[in-house]
Amino acid sequence: MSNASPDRDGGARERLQRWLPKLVLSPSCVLVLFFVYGFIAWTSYISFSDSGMMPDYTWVGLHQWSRLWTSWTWGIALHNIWVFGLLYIVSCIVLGLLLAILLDQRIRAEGVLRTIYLYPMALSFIVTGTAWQWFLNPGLGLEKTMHDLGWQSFSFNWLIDSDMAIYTVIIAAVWQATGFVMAMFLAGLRGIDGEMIKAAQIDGAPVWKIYVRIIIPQLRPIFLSAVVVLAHLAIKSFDLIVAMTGGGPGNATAVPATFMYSYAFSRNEMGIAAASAVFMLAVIAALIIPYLYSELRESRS
Amino acid sequence: MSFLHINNVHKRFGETHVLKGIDIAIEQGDFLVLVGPSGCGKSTLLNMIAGLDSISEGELLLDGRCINDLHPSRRDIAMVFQSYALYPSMTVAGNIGFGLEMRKVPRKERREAVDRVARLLQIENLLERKPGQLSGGQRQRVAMGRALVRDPQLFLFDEPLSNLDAKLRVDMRTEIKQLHQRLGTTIVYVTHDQIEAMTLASRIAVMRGGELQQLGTPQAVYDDPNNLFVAGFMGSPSMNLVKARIVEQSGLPVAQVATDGATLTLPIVRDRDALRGWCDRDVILGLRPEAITDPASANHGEGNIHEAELPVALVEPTGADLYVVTSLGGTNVNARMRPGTPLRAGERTRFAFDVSRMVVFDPESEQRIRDAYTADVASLEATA
Amino acid sequence: MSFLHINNVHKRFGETHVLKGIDIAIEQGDFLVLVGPSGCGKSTLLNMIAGLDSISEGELLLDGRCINDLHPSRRDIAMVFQSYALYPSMTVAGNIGFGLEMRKVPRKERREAVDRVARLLQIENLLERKPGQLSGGQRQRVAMGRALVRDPQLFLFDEPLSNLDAKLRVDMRTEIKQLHQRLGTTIVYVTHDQIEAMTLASRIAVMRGGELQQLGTPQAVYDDPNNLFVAGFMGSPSMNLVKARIVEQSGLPVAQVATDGATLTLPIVRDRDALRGWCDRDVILGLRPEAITDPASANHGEGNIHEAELPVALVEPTGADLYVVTSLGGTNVNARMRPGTPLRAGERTRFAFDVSRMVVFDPESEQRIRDAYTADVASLEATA
Amino acid sequence: MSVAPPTVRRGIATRALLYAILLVFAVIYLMPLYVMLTTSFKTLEEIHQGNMLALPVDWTLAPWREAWGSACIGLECNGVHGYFFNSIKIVVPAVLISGLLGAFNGYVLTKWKFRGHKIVFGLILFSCFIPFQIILLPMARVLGILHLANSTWGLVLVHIVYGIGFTTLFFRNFYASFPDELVRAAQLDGAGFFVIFFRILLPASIPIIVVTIIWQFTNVWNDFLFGVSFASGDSAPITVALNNLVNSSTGVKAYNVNMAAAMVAAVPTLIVYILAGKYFLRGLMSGSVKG
Amino acid sequence: ADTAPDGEVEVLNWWTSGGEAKALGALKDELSDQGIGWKNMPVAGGAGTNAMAVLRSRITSGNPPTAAQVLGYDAQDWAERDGLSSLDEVAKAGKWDEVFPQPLQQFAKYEGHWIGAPFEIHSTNWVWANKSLMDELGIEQPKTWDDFIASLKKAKDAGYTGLAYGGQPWQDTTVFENVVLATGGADFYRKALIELDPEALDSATMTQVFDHLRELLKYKDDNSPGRDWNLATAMVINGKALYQIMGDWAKGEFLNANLKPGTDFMCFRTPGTQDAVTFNSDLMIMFDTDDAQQQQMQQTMAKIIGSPEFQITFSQFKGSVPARMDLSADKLDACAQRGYEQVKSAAKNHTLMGSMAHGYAAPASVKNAVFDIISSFVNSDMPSDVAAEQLAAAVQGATS
Ligand SMILES: Nc1ncnc2c1ncn2[C@@H]1O[C@H](COP(=O)(O)OP(=O)(O)OP(=O)(O)O)[C@@H](O)[C@H]1O
Ligand SMILES: Nc1ncnc2c1ncn2[C@@H]1O[C@H](COP(=O)(O)OP(=O)(O)OP(=O)(O)O)[C@@H](O)[C@H]1O
Ligand SMILES: [Mg+2]
Ligand SMILES: [Mg+2]
Repeated sequence: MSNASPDRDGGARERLQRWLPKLVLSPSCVLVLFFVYGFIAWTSYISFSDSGMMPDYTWVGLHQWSRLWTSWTWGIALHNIWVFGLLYIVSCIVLGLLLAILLDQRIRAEGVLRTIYLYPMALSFIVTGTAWQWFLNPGLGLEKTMHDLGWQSFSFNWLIDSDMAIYTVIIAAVWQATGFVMAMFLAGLRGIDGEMIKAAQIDGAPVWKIYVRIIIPQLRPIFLSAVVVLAHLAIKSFDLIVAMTGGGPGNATAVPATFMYSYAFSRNEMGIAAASAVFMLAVIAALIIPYLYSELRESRS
Repeated sequence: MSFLHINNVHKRFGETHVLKGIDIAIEQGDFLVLVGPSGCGKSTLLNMIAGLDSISEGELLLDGRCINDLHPSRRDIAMVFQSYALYPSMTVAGNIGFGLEMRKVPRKERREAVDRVARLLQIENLLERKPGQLSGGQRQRVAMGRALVRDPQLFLFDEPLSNLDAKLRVDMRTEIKQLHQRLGTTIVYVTHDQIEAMTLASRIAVMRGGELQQLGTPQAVYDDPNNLFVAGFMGSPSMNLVKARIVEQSGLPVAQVATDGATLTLPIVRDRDALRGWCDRDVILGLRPEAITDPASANHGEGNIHEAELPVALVEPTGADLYVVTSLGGTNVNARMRPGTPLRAGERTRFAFDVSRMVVFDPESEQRIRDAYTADVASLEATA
Repeated sequence: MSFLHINNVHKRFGETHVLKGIDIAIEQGDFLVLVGPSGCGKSTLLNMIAGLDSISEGELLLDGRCINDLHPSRRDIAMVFQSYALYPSMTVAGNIGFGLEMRKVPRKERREAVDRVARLLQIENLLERKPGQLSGGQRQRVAMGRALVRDPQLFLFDEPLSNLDAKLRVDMRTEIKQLHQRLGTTIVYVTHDQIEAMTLASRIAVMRGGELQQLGTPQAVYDDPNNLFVAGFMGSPSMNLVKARIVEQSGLPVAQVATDGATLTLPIVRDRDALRGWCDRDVILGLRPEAITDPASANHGEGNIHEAELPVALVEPTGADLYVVTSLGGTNVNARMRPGTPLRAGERTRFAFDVSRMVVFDPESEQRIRDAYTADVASLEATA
Repeated sequence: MSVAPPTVRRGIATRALLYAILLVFAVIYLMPLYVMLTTSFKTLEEIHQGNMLALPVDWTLAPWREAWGSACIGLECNGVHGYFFNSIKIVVPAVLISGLLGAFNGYVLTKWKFRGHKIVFGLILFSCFIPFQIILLPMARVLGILHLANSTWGLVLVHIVYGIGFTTLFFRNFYASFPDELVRAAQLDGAGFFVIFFRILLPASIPIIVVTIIWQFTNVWNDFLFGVSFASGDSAPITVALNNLVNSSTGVKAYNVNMAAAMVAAVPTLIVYILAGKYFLRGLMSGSVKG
Repeated sequence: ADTAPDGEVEVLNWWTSGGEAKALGALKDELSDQGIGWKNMPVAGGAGTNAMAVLRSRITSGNPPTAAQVLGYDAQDWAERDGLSSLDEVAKAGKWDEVFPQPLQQFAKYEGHWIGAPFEIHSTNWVWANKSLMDELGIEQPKTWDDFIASLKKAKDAGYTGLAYGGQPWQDTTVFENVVLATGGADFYRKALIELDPEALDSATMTQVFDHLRELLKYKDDNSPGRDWNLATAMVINGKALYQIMGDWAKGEFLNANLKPGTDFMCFRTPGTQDAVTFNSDLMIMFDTDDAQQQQMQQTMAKIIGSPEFQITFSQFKGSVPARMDLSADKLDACAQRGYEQVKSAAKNHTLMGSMAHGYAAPASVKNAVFDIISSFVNSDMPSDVAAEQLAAAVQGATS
């Protein structure tokens, strides 16, 4: 609706009423403009400055950026986030969809199962990272347990294998987010027109074909939302890596978020850190802005 | 042996008994319309015919063969849904051809079949569009096309026109009627719309609370309702139902209706024999609005017209007609008069009652009071 | 000075010009119905009257006072919405009393006013329920109650019945009509429903694309449409619009219509003077379905009946009537006949045309071709 | 909705397989929680000797008591309980205020639209997606200027600022499905901006309020980065204390105490999820997270 | 520090393991004897990274703690920002210029002014050994690198873990710098890791260093990645592993476990590094404040830290040796006594050199660049010559 109640002759109270909506919105706007966009601007500036241990406003142009791109760890971090992001998003979506479909078959204990799949979302990785680290540690956790149980040849040492460590992080991350993705898909499945499935049954499609040809294509908006949410979680994943591997073994599990943190706070390279942060933001923006744009356009019609 | 035979079919969802023994038989080429209030079980019955709901009790025979346990895709039945249920991610051609594809019809044949149906429905130019890009009427056609392409033995329609606006609904109705005349397929059709039911059906089944109330031709259901429910349900504006008392006058039963002050006496023409037994008992008279008119419009040729002067309570011109409301037996009664009749609320005017169309009901059992003869004819007609 | 005067009102939403100079004036006690296709600006106009949308240009006078800039709550106007817009978390009593509460009416008085309205609408027993626990019809009543309780100068209704099923709609329509007669308030009412518009209105305003097409009594709009749009829009089934040619025969203009093979000649009765100037030019004839009947039903008393034998394309019985479709001037034409007329598609039968009800349009401008005299009468009527 | 037609008798085998798969996943999902829980009830010897997956032989509450009241964090040995209450002091106002602001924003952005409302919404929404490392230092400076550094109130402010995006999104999507006519009717009834909000919209917003509370509660409670950066020391939230506790080791890691402390940190969010989880799904269905 | 209430000092630290905490407790006790309270502010985890982040956040917010524990170049960096209190008065009174060794003063003084109070001197070139295991396997204390490797092999063959190893970058680098010193000698160490000479970094010697490191790594167990140093120490204590190469803070863990140096465990300089000492030292820096009481307490704290008694007490708990060179070692245990003498002589011979792993050889950016390469080398099968090349490049990148 529009900002109705045109009122030129009315008293101050009515004039106030007219301004109230904007007045009420303004604190949030001010907060966001300052604390988000102001800070982004500040960080962008820092990425062009000579900041080391503390901010320093001397302009050095692209110096920090070129150092960022020649940095060896940054290469690893980028590679990792790429592997991590891709596998994380794909696994969460595949598993989430699978669980949602299975749960959608008039399951008796659906409520309980749903809660079980969803609960990891409730826990911080500062909490579960410890458990995962222990669980996946070959000397202490799963591998030892299997050996104790008599399965001597069992081997699962990814956590300490620098080539595989990133995958253990993915396992934990997938464990945490699948439930959420499942809930999104479940909500989507519940929204599908039952008549359409009846139509497909009459058309003679077997169950799997109904899913593949009819239902899953209709969940497209949910796929999109899930990808956006997961991508942003992936890029922001910090607690997870810190709690599980601390970026190690070596730098094997460094990602941009840990890179930025370590450059800013332990390497006294705030300029590079800012550049990496701005780069992360740019990547997120490239992902999110088209999505936001389409979402907002949609709501117009 | 009838073509589709619904034989004492029951449906229970857990505790709730939704269909309580439905018996309907129709012939090949029939157009059966199911009507009834919301929740009376129309869609459930349709789903059971399609095989989408299981049958709790009873038997479903198609062409003499019991299909109770046949998979929906093997029943040779096509269905058109209220929401059309088009597959949003496929093109129109894909939608129409999907059933054939699932039946492993070769691509070329499929293409031909789709083209043929598209031509029939005049949607050739839409074949490459997605359903999202179609208007309501076009979607409806695609949904029909999906059913037609398979050339099934039986078509099921579940309120296929209710999502269209009034004008389009009238057009599509005519199209369905013509399609039925042309193809001669058997159709079971659910609708809420009176006019749709009356104009399309060769048989109407009126349902209520999981029970069949009446099965017959549209005219029989309209003119010869079995009970108060059917009488009140069919027709818009609905039949006037007026409390009256049967008394004997000069050896014949007549109906006496209280009006303001006076008593209106209406002669009994139909079901006279049965009503003889009802003397000095209360009954309910049923008179369609179009059977109460201004004297000039009355059907003096065939009808049996009885005139009376009554006060006008309300005048409702619809353009095509003028509905005049008066009060009879304590209830408002609608009379349909020629538009332009100069009347105002509060005036008195002459009403012409076509008593040959009057039907009488037992207020207790709510059943029609009928001569044995007409009852026979009605049931004969119903199974004809 | 009229009671509500909408004076050359415009509305723009940014670039889009939604209302393009609407002029409507109604008297106290009038029942103005706005009709028009979806998106023509009916709701926008209503919202502007209520003060919920600002007025881009023009003036809105209520009882002689310009209310352009008055806050909605101070306009003394009540509105009933299509969705009813009941406050979901308040009881029925709370909903009805909310407006009074906001106006600081003491609790006791409020309670009394709510009770009075509840009695009027027969919803006393629902007062403690939440809207979620009500049926559609009950919600509608509560919405009405909310408007009534404030006893405003003007009521606005935006499609208040469109969410109800057919039967309930008819009942509520009658109730609104009676309420209007009893209370004598002024009402502006938006609807899509033909019958609702015709039966309720004392004035109908037909709109299209933000412009007023015709304002007049229901009968005037129905029988005397200003242009092709109004003719086609009002009435269901809609007016038959047939291509024809005016020729002179024995000094009088007649209309010639092509039928299969032969030519049907219809005498011109209305607007004869204006049509003299149209000899040998193409026009469009407008004939309501009820003006084409079987000879027996024709209005021989007042009408000017012209008979012709034509083939039957389709027969659609609705119970109350029998619609017979034939072809005239290349288009399907609906005729309304008495039910039970024994006709089948393919036969030929006699049709009676009431040419006194025939109207003629210019195919180019789509405007009515009218005698100066009748045009005067129409405009006179409209502002009466 | 079931996808197989009822006329096809679904084999018991298929059904069993279905449940089996679901159960296997359930077990995998519960494993870390199970390990944490059982470990927190074991003695240290048992942890070192026994199987990680075995149930405790001697159930002991000592690790919980220690974690709550006497475990050493740095030089202080008072357990995590103080930090637990810090977290509560942060979570309650942060959730309430960010929720209220989000509700107001959603209300204005759907029911009192103005030119450019979409841009404003887009700007607010984008703030959900920024990587938080980017704002640590400028935020620290601002908190210092506001004299909120190193206090729970500073963290409250931070969580409000970065929670607004999501709360606004939730309420906006929810209120978008409310008919505008509701607001119009109330205006005609003479209700003003706040009356409409508090009397009409807010009482009808329970589902989305639950979703917002769950979401914000989880995020704020589980936050580590802001907590460690802006509120070290006595005003630290439980996650920071937990991290300090886990990393304060004396030769052997007291896994049981660590796990008990982790459980203490996890219990509130777990309870919220278990109690209100079904509203979460309902909220998702109402489209609140879709955008 | 405007949030620290009256009479309390707030000291940012990451001393959270057993010996560390006890040593810090000594300071707390001393302070409380003087009526000064202690406000807890530990920031554990991330090997001090979190602590540095917090410190930065506190400084940025204009709300620094009273004092903070920092290492080497970090102290210089903070001093450069001109935000530290001068400790000159205390230093003058305590004659700090004379009693603290020159290499340490480089870090504790900035532009001639004292800005940090050194707690202790740790040396990082120590090997810690399980005595009973040595006896069991018949191992004598190795004198040369080859002996060292041979003894490791013996342990491995007997089914023990040779080298208890914590797989974190700073631990990797600690071992690495030991190998550098053992392989290349003190001059090479200085050239490569302190002067950061590119030629030394990418030299044949460096390749050999990596070869040695690779050989050494054969004797660690597979589960080392991510392991905390004290857990590795525990392996030696428990007799699961033979040696650990670690700074002398590891001794605190042995002592905590009631083991006796010489009888239960052995400590000796990493074979090949006997003549030199790589050190690090915790410095307490004090932040500028206008609060007179705080200033007073800062001075008091500095005085306590620099005092002979505290230096001894602290080192007893922490396992280190006093930073002052003028004390008697009587109260220290056998290992520390030996270590103290070695530090003293190394200070004289100019072989007391900063540890790379602890920020006493190069600034943080370089240190971490080195960490990157060493950790990668440890955790992959990178060839030695490539590692040397990478190391030079990384250092080059970090100093540009
Ligand atoms: N799966 C089900 N479980 C329980 N009850 C059901 C189920 N499906 C339908 N019903 C009930 O069966 C009754 C009949 O439903 P049905 O959909 O057949 O009615 P309908 O006549 O088609 O109504 P409408 O005209 O509103 O479409 C209703 O009372 C409904 O509540
Ligand atoms: N806030 C708005 N901004 C822009 N255009 C609007 C706005 N509100 C309405 N319109 C446009 O104004 C036109 C008239 O809308 P309105 O709602 O008055 O139509 P209507 O006649 O009530 O239609 P319906 O019968 O469908 O209710 C439509 O084309 C609509 O798109
Ligand atoms: Mg139905
Ligand atoms: Mg409208």
